[in-house]
Amino acid sequence: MSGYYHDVGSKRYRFESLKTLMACATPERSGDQLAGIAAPDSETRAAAQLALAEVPLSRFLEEMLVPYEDDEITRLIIDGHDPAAFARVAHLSVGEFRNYLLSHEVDSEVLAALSPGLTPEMVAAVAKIMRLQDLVLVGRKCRVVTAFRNTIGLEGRLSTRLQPNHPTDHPTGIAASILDGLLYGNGDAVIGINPATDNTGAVVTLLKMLDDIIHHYEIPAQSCVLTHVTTAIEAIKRGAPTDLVFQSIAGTQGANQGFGIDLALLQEGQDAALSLGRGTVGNNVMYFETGQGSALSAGAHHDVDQQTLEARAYAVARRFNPLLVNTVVGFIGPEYLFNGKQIMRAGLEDHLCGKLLGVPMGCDVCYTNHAEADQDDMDVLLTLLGAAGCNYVMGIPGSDDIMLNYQTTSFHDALYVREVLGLRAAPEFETWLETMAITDRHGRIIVDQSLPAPFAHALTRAH
Amino acid sequence: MSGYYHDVGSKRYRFESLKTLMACATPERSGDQLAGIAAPDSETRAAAQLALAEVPLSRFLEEMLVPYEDDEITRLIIDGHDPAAFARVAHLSVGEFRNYLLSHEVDSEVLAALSPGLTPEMVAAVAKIMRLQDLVLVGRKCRVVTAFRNTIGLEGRLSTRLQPNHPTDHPTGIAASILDGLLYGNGDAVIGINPATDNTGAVVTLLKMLDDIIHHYEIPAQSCVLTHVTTAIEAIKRGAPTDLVFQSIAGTQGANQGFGIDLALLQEGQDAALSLGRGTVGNNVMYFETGQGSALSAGAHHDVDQQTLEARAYAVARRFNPLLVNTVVGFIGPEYLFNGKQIMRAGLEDHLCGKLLGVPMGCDVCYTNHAEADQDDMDVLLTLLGAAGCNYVMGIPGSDDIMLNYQTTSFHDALYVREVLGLRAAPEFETWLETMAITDRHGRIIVDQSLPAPFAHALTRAH
Amino acid sequence: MTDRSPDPMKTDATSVVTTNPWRQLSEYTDARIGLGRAGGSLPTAPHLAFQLAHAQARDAVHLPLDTEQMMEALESRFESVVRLHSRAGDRGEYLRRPDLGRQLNERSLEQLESMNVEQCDVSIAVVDGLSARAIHEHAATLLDHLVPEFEARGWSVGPVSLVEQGRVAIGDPVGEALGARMGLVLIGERPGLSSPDSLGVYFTWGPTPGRCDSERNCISNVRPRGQSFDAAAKLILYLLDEASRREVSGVELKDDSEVDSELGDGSQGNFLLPKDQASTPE
Amino acid sequence: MTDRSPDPMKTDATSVVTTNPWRQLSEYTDARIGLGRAGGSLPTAPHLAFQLAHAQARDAVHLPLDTEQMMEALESRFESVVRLHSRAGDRGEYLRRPDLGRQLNERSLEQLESMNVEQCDVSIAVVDGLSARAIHEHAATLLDHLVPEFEARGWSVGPVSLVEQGRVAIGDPVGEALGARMGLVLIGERPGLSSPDSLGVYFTWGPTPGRCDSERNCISNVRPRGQSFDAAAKLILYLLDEASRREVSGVELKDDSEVDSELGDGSQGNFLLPKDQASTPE
Ligand code: B12
Ligand code: B12
Repeated sequence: MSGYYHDVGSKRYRFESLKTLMACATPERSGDQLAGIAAPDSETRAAAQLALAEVPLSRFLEEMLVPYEDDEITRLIIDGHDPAAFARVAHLSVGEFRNYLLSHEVDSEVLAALSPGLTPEMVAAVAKIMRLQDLVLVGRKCRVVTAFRNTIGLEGRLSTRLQPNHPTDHPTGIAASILDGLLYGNGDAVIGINPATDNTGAVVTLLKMLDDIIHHYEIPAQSCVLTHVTTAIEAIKRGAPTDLVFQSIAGTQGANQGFGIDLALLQEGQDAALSLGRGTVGNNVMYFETGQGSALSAGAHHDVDQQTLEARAYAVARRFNPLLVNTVVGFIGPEYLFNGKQIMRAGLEDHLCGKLLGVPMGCDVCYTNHAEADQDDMDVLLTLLGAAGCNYVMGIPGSDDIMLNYQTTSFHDALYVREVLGLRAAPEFETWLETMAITDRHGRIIVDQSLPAPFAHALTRAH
Repeated sequence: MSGYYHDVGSKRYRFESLKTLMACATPERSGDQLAGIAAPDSETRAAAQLALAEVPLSRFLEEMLVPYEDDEITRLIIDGHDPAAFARVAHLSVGEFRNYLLSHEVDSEVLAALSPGLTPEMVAAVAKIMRLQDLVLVGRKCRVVTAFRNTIGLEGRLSTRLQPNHPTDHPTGIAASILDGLLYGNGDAVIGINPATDNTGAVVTLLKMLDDIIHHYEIPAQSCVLTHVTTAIEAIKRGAPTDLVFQSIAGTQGANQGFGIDLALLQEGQDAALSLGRGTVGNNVMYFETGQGSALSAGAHHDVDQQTLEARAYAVARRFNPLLVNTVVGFIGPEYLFNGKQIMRAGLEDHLCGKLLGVPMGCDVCYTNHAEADQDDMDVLLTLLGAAGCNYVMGIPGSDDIMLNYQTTSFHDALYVREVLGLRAAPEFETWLETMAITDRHGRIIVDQSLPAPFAHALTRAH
Repeated sequence: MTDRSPDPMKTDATSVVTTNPWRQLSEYTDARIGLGRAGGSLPTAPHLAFQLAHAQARDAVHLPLDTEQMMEALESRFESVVRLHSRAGDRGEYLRRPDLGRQLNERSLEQLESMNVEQCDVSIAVVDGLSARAIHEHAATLLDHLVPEFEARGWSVGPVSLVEQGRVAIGDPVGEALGARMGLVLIGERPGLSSPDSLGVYFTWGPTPGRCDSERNCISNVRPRGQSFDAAAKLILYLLDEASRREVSGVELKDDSEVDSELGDGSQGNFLLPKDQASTPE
Repeated sequence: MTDRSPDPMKTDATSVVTTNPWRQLSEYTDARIGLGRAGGSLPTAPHLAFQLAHAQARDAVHLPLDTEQMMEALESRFESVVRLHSRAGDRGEYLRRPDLGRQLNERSLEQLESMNVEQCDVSIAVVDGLSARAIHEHAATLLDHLVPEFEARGWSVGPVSLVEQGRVAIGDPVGEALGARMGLVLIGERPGLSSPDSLGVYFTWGPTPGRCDSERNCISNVRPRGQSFDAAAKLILYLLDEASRREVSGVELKDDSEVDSELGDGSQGNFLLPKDQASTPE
């Protein structure tokens, strides 16, 4: 049988399979500990990283971590692999690949050309042996640009999803949060509601409401109701004005089963959305969310570490040319990412892996109240993601999602990171913000007591 | 007696003095726990922050945290306070002061004019109620520019101290590290050796060697041997070519006594250095290092929290118009800053407090092997400090100080943060780097197998 | 500042804070809207209010289930109530080991077996989950809305279980041991910053260990400032009725009940749109 | 890659890494110079070597003092050896509570008292500090360089203490209990990435609790790849001789000994300067 090892002094560390090696090479993470596959101590981890650095990238095309026969995502990855694109790096080991990615010669174009040749396992492997600064440096070289009613992911831009959730899907409550977000310059990635219920009629109502708002204010942005893909398909059948179809996805067939989906169903969702032809500047119609730990949570992780499985979810995503993909990195809880430190690293790994695979990555910079994390940790991750060229983050009133019960980035947070790193909103949306006198030409908010006329008018209707 | 309180529901949190209130309002920190003055739980901490936000800034001129009678630093702070400069914010509470600092109207000029009116306790207080993003946002608005043989602290610049330490002060070993650093574009803040011994003769030899190197290669930079100020004074007496006089300083008279210094001795040091008139573009001749925990370590902390005492050290520093001041933030160990999270926050607090007080802050982004921290944590702090406009960081071969036994930022790290945030070296040094063909005009290192002539030549002498 | 009472909003009274006129809309939502800004940043008062809320929410996670009070409340309502425990020993283990929170410990399994319940229509598990407060405050009320309706339908309700340190899937072994056709779990959702008391209800047709989440339905955010007990109860009954008919639950059982009145009510509808354009249900 | 032996430097063999010709200078220093670069970043091989070294250095902090071996080594050299312990119970407490590491526990105080040593010239404390390895590997050797010289000067050497979980200042109560004129502490310095075995020596005139660090002198980095035992011993003797004469230690007792030969030797001097300009001591 094949095996991997590294000698430290007189001690030989052995790893029986690529899957074990990958798990042991992963920086400390509660989810892998929960799965019983994490490195037992830091010397073992360092040895695994040294051994992993020696593994040729081509090895990942030979030794599957999740069996080809059992898993449609493995089949998607292998059958869809582009050997021509891969040729450029086919001779490299994981360690050499890291050097290659960091070298000045490798720029956005090179990386874009390379991406069809990369598999999730390869990018997961190289991320494991990277420091945070590497994740940032390489991440910012990747550009994945998508478009629907505006253009997302351009260099020097950072968009936000306006997330106006409400525990009863109350229209006035939702509208209040939308107003708040728009007047704080948020919403260019999408105005996206997580509905509290799974009721199809309610979903249709919300879709109609968002569509009306976008058209009434002529906002160059798209909307989404983040319901299950089956509900979205049903809503489209009922004639709901649907911009984007949403779905949570994971990196194994089994985990997706747990979500009640498979590739065929996602295809159906994409076809349904495309059939409406609602995009103006582009036709990326899918919105996916992911997050380390979901496969293990569904008991469908095949003893593969959660970071690798997360990268596999991006292979699912890229199949459907999504407008938006984001890792909801601290969303589930401490059983998968214990504290701020683990959340930060996971967020940056996910961003890099998604981008290398050609996926338009955003990140829900977030945490729950049962995790060991706080606002300071979020400031760190947000700043680093901004530096890493992340496509978008969430925006919510005062960081508090009153329906999903977790904390994510606020509208103000987006202003912070744009200010500090000189980032701007999507170009079409930026123009709208200026026209509406919400921001000045530096992108700073200028709204004060007297609101832009259409919104001032709206406010009078609230009573 | 006076007192402070905040009500949470039906519970009243009481804080008997400003000093208790300040300690309880400090984010979790092992040093304050060691001192027995930290908030017992997070609700108490939040209550203390709410109460502290209500305290008028002027209160800090009335209620001393360290008694005026007992402590020459308190006297320095109070006697040197500039009421005219303070007038602008005299009516504000700590919480309002935070808002003021964040407002768009308050820019570099306003802050520079304000600084003589601020006391360490005021800036420590406002830092306590700030999130990391606030520390970054306000930090980057402050500009403290100093000069000797080059200009440090200009906007968009980040300098480095080249730190070529060696456990026996071996000249060849030290020279090897200097070569390494220069060819990686480091050293504009200072080429500064911590000598392993305290021997005056050795210190003189090292000073002469650094002076020779700087003149031979015409490097627009300054040198320093970080010995005790008394040794430096003695060396100057013996005619050693001394650019900067170094000293570790702390925030109480007692702690400085533990370091074997007082204000008079520092004055003597500054006078000695100034007498040499060696600066070309400026005459800032002092180099100070500080770090949270040193006062407690000396048992001279007066039950004041370590972040406040650290800010008081900057009051000592600003008295002597230093070229460089840096907080050696993770240097001492886990008893004062337990893990990466505490180190990060302390680094950003210190940077902000120093800058607000008008001190040219750098930061030794570092950790020891007995702390819970790693390279990822350093990447975070380095990136955030870069965003916050920090004047300089350390640069050492491969992050490993083989004499002081700790890890700080490497030469490569400086390249990372310059690349990602578009920062550049001090202008005079930047020109030198380009002239020597060490960097291209984007500041990227271009040195490969063939070295710049003078250094290629030197290398032949090494054998 | 000697002993004077602090007023949290006072901090922002100064001119450097830009307030937001739409703050008034907060009567329609608990979302933290209209907080104003200092530059582009959160002003001090809402920032510190957040810090306090976070400290409190973290405490809420660790509040233990008051089993005495809850046993009393349940026993006063139901003939047969049983107190169970997952395999997760304490809160620390519970947080790190959700797998253990999904299984009953030995003793609990024995207890259930010793009850000798061959079968029943509905098994009900009341589970602390991540918020004991949700259980303390809302579980009994919701059951009062539900159980009479179950009985009206002639369904037999198994012994009611009160489970400590449990996850959603713990309803599966409970339901199986009681031979239940349908399993209902009332569980404390993770506490939010503004909602420490949110109750989730999960419904599974044919509960048995191994069921996955796509085979369940969920009614979430049940609490006074979220889904009302009335609306939640209606929806649960709708789902159970449909499930009884079609013998499935989960993604195959879509919620196609009439939309809850709140959403469809044009009069309190969406002020962002002119009245004639305000959304109404299809 | 089935079972082939990995070569750590091979990773960088590819053209994307720029190597540094001055790497050869690493024969003069353990500093991590000439590591090369990938773009502007650390190449994979030195990056991962660092990660491994960090894992090992962290372990070094937690390596316990081998008291048996050390007691043997000391007892074979000295008449009177005593095993003491600070007030810090274990490593976790030691790391968080330096105050406890500066004090002797009750038992240790009693032990010292029961020895009935009225006074002595030099008290010697061998203390684990942050690196037991430094003590295991170098303490005895350094003492072999020192003690004969002390005896040659006619100084009485008190019982030698071996102290667990101690800090530098623990030499003060030890010295006081033994009525020592001069206190010497040999202590494990915090382990560096490339120096897990560094010994520090601290000298205090008139050791007694309450002394501050400015009243001590320090000789640091004593280890084979740092200050040689010989050089360190010479310096220590210089300081003790001067102290005996002037009755002080610390900042008032400057090290004005002849510069250690290494520094002054022009021949192996500084290659950065032309030979005629190479630094020589004043
Ligand atoms: C955490 C969470 C998740 C996690 C669950 C993983 C995990 N290990 O915790 C992830 C991110 C994977 C997730 C995914 C989805 N979720 Co979810 N989730 C939540 C959340 C925020 C908290 C749940 C909680 O506190 N549970 C209590 C703890 C103590 O129990 P637990 O055993 O640890 O948690 C289990 C359940 O929460 C369950 N679960 C999570 N989501 C859902 C959704 C459904 C429909 C079901 C049946 C079960 C389920 O998964 C966990 C593991 O078994 C709730 C919102 C809320 N306020 O409650 C939404 C919520 C329950 N989820 C929701 C939805 C829609 C989904 C998705 C269907 C989204 C999609 N389009 O794909 C998917 C699919 C879930 C599935 N497996 O079938 C809705 C349900 C709406 C409804 N009334 O049906 C909610 C209310 C949020 C919302 N409005 O969007 N979710
Ligand atoms: C940590 C440290 C400090 C910390 C000490 C605080 C603390 N709580 O640990 C701080 C940053 C405050 C510090 C300050 C200084 N230090 Co110092 N420090 C060290 C370091 C890196 C590690 C020491 C160690 O591991 N000790 C072992 C642990 C187990 O013992 P401990 O009881 O926890 O530590 C005590 C001693 O380390 C002592 N201490 C620390 N530095 C010094 C310096 C002198 C001269 C003395 C007598 C004692 C002393 O302070 C600690 C608390 O009591 C060493 C380098 C090394 N490789 O050892 C330099 C080192 C000992 N320090 C040195 C110097 C020069 C200084 C300063 C004099 C610098 C200055 N110009 O002001 C000041 C003053 C110190 C004083 N109090 O008098 C030199 C000593 C050179 C020499 N041969 O005399 C060293 C060798 C490094 C160097 N070459 O620059 N230092």
